[in-house]
Amino acid sequence: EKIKIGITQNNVGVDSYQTTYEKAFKAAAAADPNVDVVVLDAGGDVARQIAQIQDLTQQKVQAIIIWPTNGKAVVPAVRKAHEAGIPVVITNSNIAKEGMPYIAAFSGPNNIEQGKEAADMMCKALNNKGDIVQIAGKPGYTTAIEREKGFEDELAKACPEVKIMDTQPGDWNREKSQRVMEDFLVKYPKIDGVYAADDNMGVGALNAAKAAGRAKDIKFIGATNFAVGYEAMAKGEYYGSVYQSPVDDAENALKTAIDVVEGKKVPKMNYFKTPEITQENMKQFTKPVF
Amino acid sequence: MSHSVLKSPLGWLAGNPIWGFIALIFIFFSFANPYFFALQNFQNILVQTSTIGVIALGMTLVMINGNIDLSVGAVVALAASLCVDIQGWSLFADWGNWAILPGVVAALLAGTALGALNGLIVWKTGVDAFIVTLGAMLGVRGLVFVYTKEQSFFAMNFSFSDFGSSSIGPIPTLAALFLICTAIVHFVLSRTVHGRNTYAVGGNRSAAVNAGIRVGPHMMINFMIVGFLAALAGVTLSSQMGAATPNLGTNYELWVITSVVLGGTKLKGGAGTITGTLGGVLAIGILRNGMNLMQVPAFYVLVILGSILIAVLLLDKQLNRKGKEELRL
Amino acid sequence: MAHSGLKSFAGLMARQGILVAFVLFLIAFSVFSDRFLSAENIFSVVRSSAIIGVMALGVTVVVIGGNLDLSVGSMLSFSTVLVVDLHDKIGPGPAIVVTVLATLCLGAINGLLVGVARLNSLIVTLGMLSAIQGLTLIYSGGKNVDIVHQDTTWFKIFGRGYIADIPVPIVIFAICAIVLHVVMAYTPFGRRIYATGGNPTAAVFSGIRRSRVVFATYLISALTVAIAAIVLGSRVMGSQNNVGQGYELQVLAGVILGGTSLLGGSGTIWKSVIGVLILGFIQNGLLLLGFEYYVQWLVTWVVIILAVWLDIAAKRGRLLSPIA
Amino acid sequence: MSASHIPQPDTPALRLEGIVKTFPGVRALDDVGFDVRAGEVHALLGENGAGKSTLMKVLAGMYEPDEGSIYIEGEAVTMRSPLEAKARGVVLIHQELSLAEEMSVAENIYLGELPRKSLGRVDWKTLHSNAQAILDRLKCGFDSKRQVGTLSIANQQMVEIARALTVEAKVVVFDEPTASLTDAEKVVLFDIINDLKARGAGIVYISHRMDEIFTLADRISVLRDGGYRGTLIKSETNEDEVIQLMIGRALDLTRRRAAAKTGKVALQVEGLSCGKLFEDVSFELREGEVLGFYGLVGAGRTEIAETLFGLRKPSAGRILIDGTEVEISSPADAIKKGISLVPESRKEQGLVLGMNCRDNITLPQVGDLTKGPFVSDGAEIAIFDRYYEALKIKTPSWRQAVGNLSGGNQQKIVIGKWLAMNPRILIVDEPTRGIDVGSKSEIHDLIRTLAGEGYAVIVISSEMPEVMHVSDRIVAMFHGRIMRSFTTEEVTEDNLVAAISGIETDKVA
Ligand SMILES: Nc1ncnc2c1ncn2[C@@H]1O[C@H](COP(=O)(O)OP(=O)(O)OP(=O)(O)O)[C@@H](O)[C@H]1O
Ligand SMILES: Nc1ncnc2c1ncn2[C@@H]1O[C@H](COP(=O)(O)OP(=O)(O)OP(=O)(O)O)[C@@H](O)[C@H]1O
Ligand SMILES: [Mg+2]
Ligand SMILES: [Mg+2]
Repeated sequence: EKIKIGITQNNVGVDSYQTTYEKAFKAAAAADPNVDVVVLDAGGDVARQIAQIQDLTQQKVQAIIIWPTNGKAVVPAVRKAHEAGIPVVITNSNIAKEGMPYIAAFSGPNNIEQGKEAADMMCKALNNKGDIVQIAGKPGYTTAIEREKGFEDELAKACPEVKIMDTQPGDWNREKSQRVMEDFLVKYPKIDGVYAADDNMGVGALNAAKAAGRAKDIKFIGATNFAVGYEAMAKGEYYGSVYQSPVDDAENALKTAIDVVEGKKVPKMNYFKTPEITQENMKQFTKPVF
Repeated sequence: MSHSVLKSPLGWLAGNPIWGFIALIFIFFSFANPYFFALQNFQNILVQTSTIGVIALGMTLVMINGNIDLSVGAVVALAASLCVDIQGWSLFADWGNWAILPGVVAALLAGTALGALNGLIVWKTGVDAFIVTLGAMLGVRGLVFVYTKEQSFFAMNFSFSDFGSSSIGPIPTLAALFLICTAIVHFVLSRTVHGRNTYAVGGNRSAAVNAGIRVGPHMMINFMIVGFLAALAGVTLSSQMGAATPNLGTNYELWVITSVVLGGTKLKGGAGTITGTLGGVLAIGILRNGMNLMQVPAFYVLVILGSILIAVLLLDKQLNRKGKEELRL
Repeated sequence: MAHSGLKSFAGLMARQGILVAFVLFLIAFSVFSDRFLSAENIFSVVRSSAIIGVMALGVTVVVIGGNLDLSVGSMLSFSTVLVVDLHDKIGPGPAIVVTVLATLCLGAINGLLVGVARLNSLIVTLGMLSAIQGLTLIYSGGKNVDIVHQDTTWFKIFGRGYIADIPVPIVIFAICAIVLHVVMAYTPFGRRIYATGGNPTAAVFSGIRRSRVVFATYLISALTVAIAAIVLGSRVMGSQNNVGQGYELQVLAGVILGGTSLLGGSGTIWKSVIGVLILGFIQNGLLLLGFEYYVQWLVTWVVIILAVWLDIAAKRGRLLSPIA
Repeated sequence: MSASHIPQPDTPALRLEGIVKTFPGVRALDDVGFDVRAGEVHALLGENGAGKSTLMKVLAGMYEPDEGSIYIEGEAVTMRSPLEAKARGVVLIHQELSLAEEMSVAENIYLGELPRKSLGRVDWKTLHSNAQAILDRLKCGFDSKRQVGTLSIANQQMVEIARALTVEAKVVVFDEPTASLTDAEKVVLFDIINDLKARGAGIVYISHRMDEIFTLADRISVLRDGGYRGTLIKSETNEDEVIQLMIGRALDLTRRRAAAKTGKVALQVEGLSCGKLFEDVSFELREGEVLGFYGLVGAGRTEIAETLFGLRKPSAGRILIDGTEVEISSPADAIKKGISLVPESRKEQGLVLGMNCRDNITLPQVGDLTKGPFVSDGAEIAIFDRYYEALKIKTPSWRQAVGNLSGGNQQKIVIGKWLAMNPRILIVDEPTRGIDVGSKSEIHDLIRTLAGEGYAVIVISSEMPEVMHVSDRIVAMFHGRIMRSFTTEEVTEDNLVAAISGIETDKVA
């Protein structure tokens, strides 16, 4: 008898990370002869995700993995799945703390922690002093909110003399971020650093600064290291990022879910490592495939 | 829509091809997937379509009027946020389950008020509804973000989300609510003076004006109805989720309009029925549910939905051709 | 005196309301931000408006012809992914050719369905929006695409180059606007588009081949998308599958601000340019003034309604609509 | 306004005083005033664009006058909306049809005042019985539950008229009600008008047809160029005097036209059918000849014209131009083969209302009026000017949107547009619908002149005097078939009526 596990993902195709995650997830499932998976995608829509959780319950899967489109909004749905006797594993970005009693485990990176790491890098890059701007993710999404919060809190604590002059959303979109940065460059004659909530947007900001001839004066720090970010780092144009492998993320989630179904003991918060990556230590990491 | 002329079943189907299409996909999914044909799945489909469905009822009125409302998705988000946030205010802390009430009332009032605002602008300025509500679609979403400060809300009181998943006998409460709304709006549209005037205003606005129908207030009422129903959808959606996010309802306007048009309502106005709209809503709901159950990859779902939309339109055109003698325009 | 001054102002509003609004708007913002009217900023705004602007030109043509095109956003995603992906595979020249052809094919599908099969354009292009989005994802497998040697390819001129100190995207935008303006205002073809949009039946009775005209408008719209995609791809040197998501509405907002009627048969290309620039400057101006980004949506709401209202109020000679 | 107001027995039902209404660039009404007594039919006459419809729209609350006052039964009133006008007992039957096509006949008749039951429900029973009663009074042969869009234009016009009978109207305005009615329906309409009159309503009757006016009216008021020119009493005047007042000169309507010199056969139609619309239609048309098509509305004449113009695909039969068989696949194709069609419905088929006058006139040939790749402004304006003068089109300039012209002037634009194509074969479908007497006789002259120049012309008309006046031969149609064809010598009113009613047949068409 095979174990049947369902997953509803956030928004496949919106960026390479999620696409690679899905591929890795399917590959990992195919490699295990004992599991059968139902792979769904919420397309970024909370309501659709909740419908999918209902559909998965309807199909009587043995565990549901959820990549929340929104950490708060899925809590009641998670509770219901929990009450229906189906264990829930949250992947990639965590749900709000009110939902914690209803989940079997969380598997993924720590986005708040990532924001902190980025803040620490920023302090170091600027020698604890300077004026920076922030390009956030798509408004209203948990990952965006958590990274922003982690970054801002840590920055205020670690190096209060680094000031965030402005924050605007880049919607996880390189072109949008490029436009935002162009406006920043006009508005602020002096920008010492840019924090972007992912490398895709970070490189967009870098593009804009290069076009304005100001890239040399600015430190760029991103998150979720993308191939473009890795390359820019190799060229010395990009200061650093946070390394996060979607393959680790996916495999970790599947393994956690299997363990839960098989009744093994799993830690509730099952973080995988997301180390800092900078120009100095990048040799230790393979170039991301996405 | 001559209500008196009896049509043969086949003639009826030609006028409402969407129900034929529903039968087709229903049979297809029943055979193609073991989980499809199950009472609980039908309940799921009804609950899942109820959100889009409730809005589509109001949208049918507005579209028969010859107008359109693109702001409904944003109104859903605003209503959901208000509803979930307000019931958590400390002011109502000792109201128990009654604390939900002020949230719901505020949400419905806000939706109706925004509908009234849209209607008033369309009426007084004479600017096309598409433009007015395109603006409102951006603006109301802005309001949502101003109000929520980008935060999601989540209902501490689980009886709110329990309501969302409760049932009345075999019928889920939300589905029942949707069906009741459908019956009411159907009654209004087909039996009441306001409903018949809705056709008149959409069919020939200047004729309606000349006949002394107060077209402005009339259109405003329909905008208020769709605003109210969009807010209601926001409330039910948030009770399904027990939460609200500022991004809720994105693109709903597109799905709502799509279902209404699939149901045979003319974009130009003057023609359309609630039964047709119900068909359009169900068709999309069944398709989505069926494809989910069959695990059609997300990328292909987009292509399939898009193609089906166009295919139904083509089918409708074929069925309603007047024959070879038609003018070649 | 004051009265006649007021009258002539009303007359000016009636004819060029949008232009007047635009100038007033620029003045208002420049009072609050000294950087607003700097050459640097103006270039920056126009350059970043160029992509939406070029598409707005094509959509204006479609709307004048009496139809809508909501598929331009996802078509932009498709074309950008295609041109960027092919750039490294077959070289920039062939990539551009293939992309233009492929985009024209998508436009042709729109054109066939709306022009020849006479299906409703709102729904057809809505369906295409979804289908093309899926197509893009299937093509790319959901991954971002990037150009590897960004600094050495000549492809970079479209988005990053300058001609006589003017950014190339602006030059491309201007050329497209002039060409389409001339086509619409001074050629028989343009006249036929206006006639078809104004009254399709009368157009057919006048010997105009309506199907061809509508078909052609969608080809034009697709062509502008392809041009926008090349600029975008070159500007970003990479693409995401959803890069154009939601652009259709911004494009449409620009077209509407320019006073083009959604009923078809009326509108002007150069006014759409102004419409798009207004949106660009709102976004930029509010950012310079330090507002939250969502305030920009609220302002856009008010501006769209006010601008269109004033436009039609001036035309009908009274502020409020006569509807009871 | 005063509460103590007591209606005087001899106060007019309606009095208009010093009405002024201007549109941008046009003074449509300039100090117009006259009165209409209760129980009188008051005809309102004037050239196209004289301001008749505008005046009536002011009366019905659709336009706000710049100056002037309106008195109903001696009481000064302001009409701010159609609703208010209706409440004061003023009913206007529009020149242009104004119906909701998807709705039933009954709902259209009672539009805006559907009978109610509890819960805001429509009282269908009352609605249909009342509506049916009105339809019966109008001798309409269709059911009140019928969808309006499925009715013929003539029957739709009857629905429009039926609306006037729903209220006890004090003033009823008919704006060219007979433009698309058949003779039989006209008789019914006149009965109704006389009935209304007997009940004490004041009637304003606008028409361009002298015979109707002289049958119906008690008094006749004339407008010219937006100004009031005087009121004549029917019994004390005659057509010549009225026309003199209306157009400022005399008009010879009895003039006999020169006999046609016909040339070779330009168009030959053999056994043409299009489904059930018309069947087995054969005729030939020579150069220099005017062929009239007469028949009841719905007889299928328009459909024949549309088929010849490439708008319908024939199901059988052949069309020959200059002796060679042709297939006409589209209007563009027809135009290439030298055919022009002045269509039946100017608003739907003839004009792009939002476009200016010049662009409308040159639309079919804009592709040829080029200098290099661009449209030549000069060539276009030259064409506009030619027809502006030839047809005496009344417009402030060529820049005016066609939609702002009066009905008759719109029709002239359509005619000009097709004359400008210099066609070999010219088909005109109801060419003078809504055209004033002066222009009408000019258009008739024009048709004759064109024939004299060697054009082959088909005139479709529902007006017997018109067909008889301009045609060399007349084809009578009934139910999609040609019943008989007449030469000018043979034709009389009686045998023509007999033929189009299907009584008299003659297969040798
Ligand atoms: N909305 C409008 N805008 C501008 N001009 C108008 C408008 N309506 C009417 N006119 C002008 O007012 C004048 C009077 O028009 P009106 O329709 O009253 O003529 P009419 O006497 O009814 O003519 P017809 O016999 O052709 O129906 C015309 O010159 C017309 O062009
Ligand atoms: N009694 C009827 N019922 C339904 N449709 C009708 C009826 N009479 C006419 N029609 C249709 O209405 C349209 C316009 O009608 P209209 O009265 O002008 O007839 P027509 O065929 O043009 O007449 P004619 O050939 O005599 O000019 C035509 O398409 C005709 O087929
Ligand atoms: Mg008139
Ligand atoms: Mg006819």
